Amino acid sequence: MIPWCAAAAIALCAAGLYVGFFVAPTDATQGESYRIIFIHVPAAWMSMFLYLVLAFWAGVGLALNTRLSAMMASAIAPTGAVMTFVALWSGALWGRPTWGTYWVWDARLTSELILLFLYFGFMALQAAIDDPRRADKAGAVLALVGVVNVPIIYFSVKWWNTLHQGASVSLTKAPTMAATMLAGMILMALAFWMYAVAVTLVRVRAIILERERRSDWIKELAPGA
Amino acid sequence: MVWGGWSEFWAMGGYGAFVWGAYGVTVAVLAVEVWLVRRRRRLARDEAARIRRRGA
Amino acid sequence: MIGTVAAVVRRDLLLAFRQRADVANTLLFFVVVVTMVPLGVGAEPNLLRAIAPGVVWVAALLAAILSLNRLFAADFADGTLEQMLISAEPLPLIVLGKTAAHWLVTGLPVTAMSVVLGVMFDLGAEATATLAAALALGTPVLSLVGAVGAALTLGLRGGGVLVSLLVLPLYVPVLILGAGSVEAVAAGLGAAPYLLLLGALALFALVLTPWAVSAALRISVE
Amino acid sequence: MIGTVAAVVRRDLLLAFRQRADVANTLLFFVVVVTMVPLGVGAEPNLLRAIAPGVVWVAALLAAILSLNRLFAADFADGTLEQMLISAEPLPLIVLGKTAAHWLVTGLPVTAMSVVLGVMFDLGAEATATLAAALALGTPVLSLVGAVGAALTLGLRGGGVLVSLLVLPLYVPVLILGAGSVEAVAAGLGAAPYLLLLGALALFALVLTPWAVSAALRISVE
Amino acid sequence: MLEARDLECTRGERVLFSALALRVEPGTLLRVAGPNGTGKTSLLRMLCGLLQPTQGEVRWREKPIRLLKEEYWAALAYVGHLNGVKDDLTAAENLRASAGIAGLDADEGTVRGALDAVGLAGFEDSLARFLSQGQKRRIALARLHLSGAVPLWILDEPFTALDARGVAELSALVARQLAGGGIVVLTTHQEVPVAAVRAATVELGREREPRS
Amino acid sequence: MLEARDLECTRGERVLFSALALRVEPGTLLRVAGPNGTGKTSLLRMLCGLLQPTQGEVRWREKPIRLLKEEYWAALAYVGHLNGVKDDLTAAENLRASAGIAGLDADEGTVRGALDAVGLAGFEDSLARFLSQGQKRRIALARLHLSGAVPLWILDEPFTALDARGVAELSALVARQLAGGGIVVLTTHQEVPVAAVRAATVELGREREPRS
Amino acid sequence: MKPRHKRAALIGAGLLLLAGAVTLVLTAFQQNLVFFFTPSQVAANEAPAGKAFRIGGMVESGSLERAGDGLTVHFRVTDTARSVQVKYTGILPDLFKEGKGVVAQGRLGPDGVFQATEVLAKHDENYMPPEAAHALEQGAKAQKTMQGR
Ligand code: HEM
Ligand SMILES: Nc1ncnc2c1ncn2[C@@H]1O[C@H](COP(=O)(O)OP(=O)(O)OP(=O)(O)O)[C@@H](O)[C@H]1O
Ligand SMILES: Nc1ncnc2c1ncn2[C@@H]1O[C@H](COP(=O)(O)OP(=O)(O)OP(=O)(O)O)[C@@H](O)[C@H]1O
Ligand SMILES: [Mg+2]
Ligand SMILES: [Mg+2]
Repeated sequence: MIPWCAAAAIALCAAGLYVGFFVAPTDATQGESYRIIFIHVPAAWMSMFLYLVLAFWAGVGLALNTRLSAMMASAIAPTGAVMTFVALWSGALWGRPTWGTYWVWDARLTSELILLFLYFGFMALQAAIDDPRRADKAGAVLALVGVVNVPIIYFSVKWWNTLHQGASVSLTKAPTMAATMLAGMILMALAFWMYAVAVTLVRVRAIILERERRSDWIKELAPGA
Repeated sequence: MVWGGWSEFWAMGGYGAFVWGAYGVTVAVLAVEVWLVRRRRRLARDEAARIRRRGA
Repeated sequence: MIGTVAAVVRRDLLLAFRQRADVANTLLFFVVVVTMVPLGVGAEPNLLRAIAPGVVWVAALLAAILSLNRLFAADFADGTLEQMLISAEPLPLIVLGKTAAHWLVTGLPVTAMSVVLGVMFDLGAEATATLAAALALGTPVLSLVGAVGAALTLGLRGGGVLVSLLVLPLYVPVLILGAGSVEAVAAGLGAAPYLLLLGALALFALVLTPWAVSAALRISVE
Repeated sequence: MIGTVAAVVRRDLLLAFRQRADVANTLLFFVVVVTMVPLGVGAEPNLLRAIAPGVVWVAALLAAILSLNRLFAADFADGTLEQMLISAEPLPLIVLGKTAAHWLVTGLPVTAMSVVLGVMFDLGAEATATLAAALALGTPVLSLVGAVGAALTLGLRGGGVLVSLLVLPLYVPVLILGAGSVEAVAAGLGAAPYLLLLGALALFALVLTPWAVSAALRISVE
Repeated sequence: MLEARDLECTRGERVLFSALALRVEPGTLLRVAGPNGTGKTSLLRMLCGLLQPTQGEVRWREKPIRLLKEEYWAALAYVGHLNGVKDDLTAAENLRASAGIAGLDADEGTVRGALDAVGLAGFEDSLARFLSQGQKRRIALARLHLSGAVPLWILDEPFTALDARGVAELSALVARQLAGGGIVVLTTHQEVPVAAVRAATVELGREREPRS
Repeated sequence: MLEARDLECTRGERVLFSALALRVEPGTLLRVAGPNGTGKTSLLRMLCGLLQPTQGEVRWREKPIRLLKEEYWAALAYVGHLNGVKDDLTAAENLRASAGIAGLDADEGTVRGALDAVGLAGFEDSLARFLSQGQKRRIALARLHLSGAVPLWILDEPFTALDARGVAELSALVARQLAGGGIVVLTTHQEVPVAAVRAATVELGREREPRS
Repeated sequence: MKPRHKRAALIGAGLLLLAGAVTLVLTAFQQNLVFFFTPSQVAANEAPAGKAFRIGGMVESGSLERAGDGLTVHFRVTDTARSVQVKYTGILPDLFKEGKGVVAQGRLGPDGVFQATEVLAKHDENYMPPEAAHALEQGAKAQKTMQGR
């Protein structure tokens, strides 16, 4: 499964970049700077989506006391943080040419920054606890508390009039975006998704090996892993 | 084809620094993550194998 | 049930009063921060008036964060916390009691003090009242959310920093709304939406955090 | 003798490193103060430049005061302090070691951080260097004088506040000299007299306070 | 009736004990014995529901305590290693606070009576800071006098720091609790000086050696 | 030779004891006995020079310890109620730190040897936080193994929290110290399991009743 | 009360409070809680007087004038209903164009001119190639207002 996802990520990424740079036209107002969209939006989407997945696994782990789901949660966090960082970084670099500033304290930007801190907090908390069982549970509580932030990020552009633009793509109305631009964006989003799955799975295997090295079944698994 | 040539491509209509700055850092960050995660898996696997050898 | 909350609040207040440190320290912290600011910035009234709400809010945040490690640490160290975990009363209630006591010795003095500060900085009656109201609604959120962080990091090595790292991002909305409300009034607008949102935050926190804290405590005390 | 000081410093640093809190807390404290100030006050560069030195010195003072109760309290509570009092080595030396460790985890990070802050707030090279130099000379005084307060109030009920009350008046000269030095540079005058006075204060404190602390500890532990 | 099934305890990476089963009927004294660091305290904390077993479960009157929660804790009094005594409160205030936390209501008379019973008459209004080690321990033990009707007592080294008379008094108290149909689980490194009709011992750490 | 003359101890407003005199020759075990709260710990702390007597003085080799100070303390090892063990240091680090504070220098081998001697082999690098009560106590007692040549030991309830083997080992250690011409002063509520050639007992709080 | 009933009571009380919280949030969103003010709000005196605030809208077509120093610009910000005169000295963002979104920070002078200290361009959610944009330009632009909510 991991090789497949990795291959898919690479292929989709190549296709997305091709469409993004060589097929999609220049934007009428932003010129070429809009091409940052092909990483900004996928990364922003993944940053929120991964947090939801993380919280889901954490909640399952807390409720059912299944170790594997807790490990999934821990495995997702670094990738989520990376995605959040990429969204912030690309957004800031995009904001300079379009808005005229790298950063403002508007609702969308602030809440995304908070998301990054939540990821960091989750990882720092787990790293600080020696006992893995306690680390899992404590992290889960934090992850669940932080979930409130995700809808705030998503709806912030609706609730407040922000500097950040509203949604170009939504389920309820037609995208306000040229088809080739949209295609590039979707391809890149799929690529980022595949990337996240691949990296997370590799990481979760590593975590399993680290945690369960003493139990018997892992010993059979180890050489072939 | 939307580009008149490579230099135009790299210039990105004058926004080269921003576009390539964003892409470059993204690629770098993802590459570092991949490297870290693979290293972690390798270390974990070696450790598990060592324990297995010692235990067996 | 109410009796339990009351008993816990009474106990914690008694302790705080005995150690006195807690209450007075928060106030002193304020006085220090606030009297030092004119020293550093220069005493231009307009400038001071402009930064006063921000300074007060930052100080409130710092006070809350810095007192968080005291919230459960002592009870953890001397075994009282274990007794709370095996109480016949619901743990969230006990947690609520402890958080209420924490607010009474940090948030309340800050709120009360803010009135004095508002007058000192010549904010005007309405802005001062808004500042106090915003603090009255916002500081409970600081205590409640902070309790989650404190419970999660209880007994951990990096405790102090971790708490800040966990709790600060969650404090940012309170800070923005709180400082925003005063600015809105100073700008001649109504503070109502800010205060409403702060109130909503407070209610949310009041309902949700005690459960989170309880779960975190059970995990941390294992 | 030097061995004892070194052993005590090493132990306290190890503890600080284990708890990590201590070192990182001070740094985080700065990051918090600094990021919160623009959040609360508004991010106008000129305004921020004007208040930067004040903010740094206030933060240094607060960091020192807030960490004072940690200086002897833990050792008192778990019995280590008793062992120090009956050591075959002179107590002032041990005290010096503990104070040095305290400075290393509070004063030194503050000093180092001030350089970064100076750059961030665009103070200019000379003012930044002066700020750092003043902090390097002033923060040891804060630790040494603070230790006297901490030792006197050890185990007392009102500890926290008392310490601040005892210590703050003694801190004021340091604050005035320290802030004065940066202002002198900003005004185009030399900072030398300020720095020389700060240095003199530091030497006085270095010689006199360890004895005072030792005496205070013996009384407090009875 | 307290019951444990197939209990396993893992601390860090070490398994302290596993497949431990026990069953304590009303009126029985259970002593948990074993050298230092073999998991006695850990077992007691599991029985209290403070520590989750990595395997197995603890049952009270045929129901898992994991589900009973407050209902179980209402039937339990636990005195741990740590006294749970605040230096800055007086003996009486300490006891009253403990009662409040436990959800008992204790009036002035009950509190004074309990302190009297553990030999702290005259010290009710001294700050715990100014009491000796043994006197602090007595404040913790006074909780047992408050919770008269509680059927299950779990005591971790209750005799620590007590003088000979204190030990005798506590023994008598335990014997009374047993006679009344209660259950007492305790650890102690000394010989248990309790005349119990029904007693049992769990021995931990028989074959185990510390592993690095 | 340790000597106390006309000692009086006042705590708060209560006189705990007065006109207490004692004289301990080399090779003697002195047990301080008495019920809880009668001043045993206070007496030991006076003998250490941690507490100033309100009357009288303590003398070591015919000189008042008030004047000897560091010279006296170099001849003294004290293990109090409190272990002086830091939760955030490992066992070995704790012991090394104690040595540093006491002004002894302990190399790696000595430290490991001392921990081994108190039965903590294998736990040298565990954080004290993760050790059991008895194991923490053993770290405190390991200090006695470091200070080999120290003639005077003052131990406040050293047997607390130790298991049977721990008690036996400590007793043997105390006996060795006595045999080597050392002096040991200790309190304990249990019977002292030390085979001492020369032993004495100070009984505190005979007639005293707690006064309010 | 049995523990189970207590738990139920607590949950009930919690739900009540949550409902209260939601009401408060909804009420808050009815009022205006803004990152910037529209020219209509400014005209209706809803914007702060004598204080710095942000104003948002579109740069009115044909209103842009550059002063002689090449840095100072005058333009009008409109939300189609009302408009406000703005003066700004400094570098404009690249996306600053007539007919496009803008957010300016500054304060309202006594003469009714908004003295901006910072001008940001606000982009809407439409992405399209220039040809398409051109085709749409005539009809759409007239109604297009700022993405206010
Ligand atoms: C640091 C600055 C920025 C941050 C933190 C940020 C954050 C985000 C987030 C979290 C999303 C996903 C939300 C959603 O799916 O509704 C998003 C979407 C988006 N952002 Fe940004 N952004 C930033 C700057 C920018 C800039 C400067 C632009 C362009 C002018 C931009 C354009 C977009 C677009 C087009 C979307 C996709 C909206 C959709 O179709 O749903 N962002 N941004
Ligand atoms: N919080 C913890 N985390 C990890 N390991 C722990 C923790 N607490 C105790 N341990 C380990 O568990 C073992 C058993 O501890 P426990 O306190 O249950 O022992 P005990 O039988 O009560 O010993 P004692 O007689 O000394 O009180 C110890 O060896 C200790 O190393
Ligand atoms: N710091 C203090 N201030 C005032 N009084 C104190 C202080 N410490 C102890 N006391 C009082 O002194 C008396 C003796 O205390 P001490 O600790 O010496 O008793 P002890 O004989 O060691 O008792 P135990 O067997 O319980 O350890 C106690 O009754 C206590 O009330
Ligand atoms: Mg134990
Ligand atoms: Mg004693």
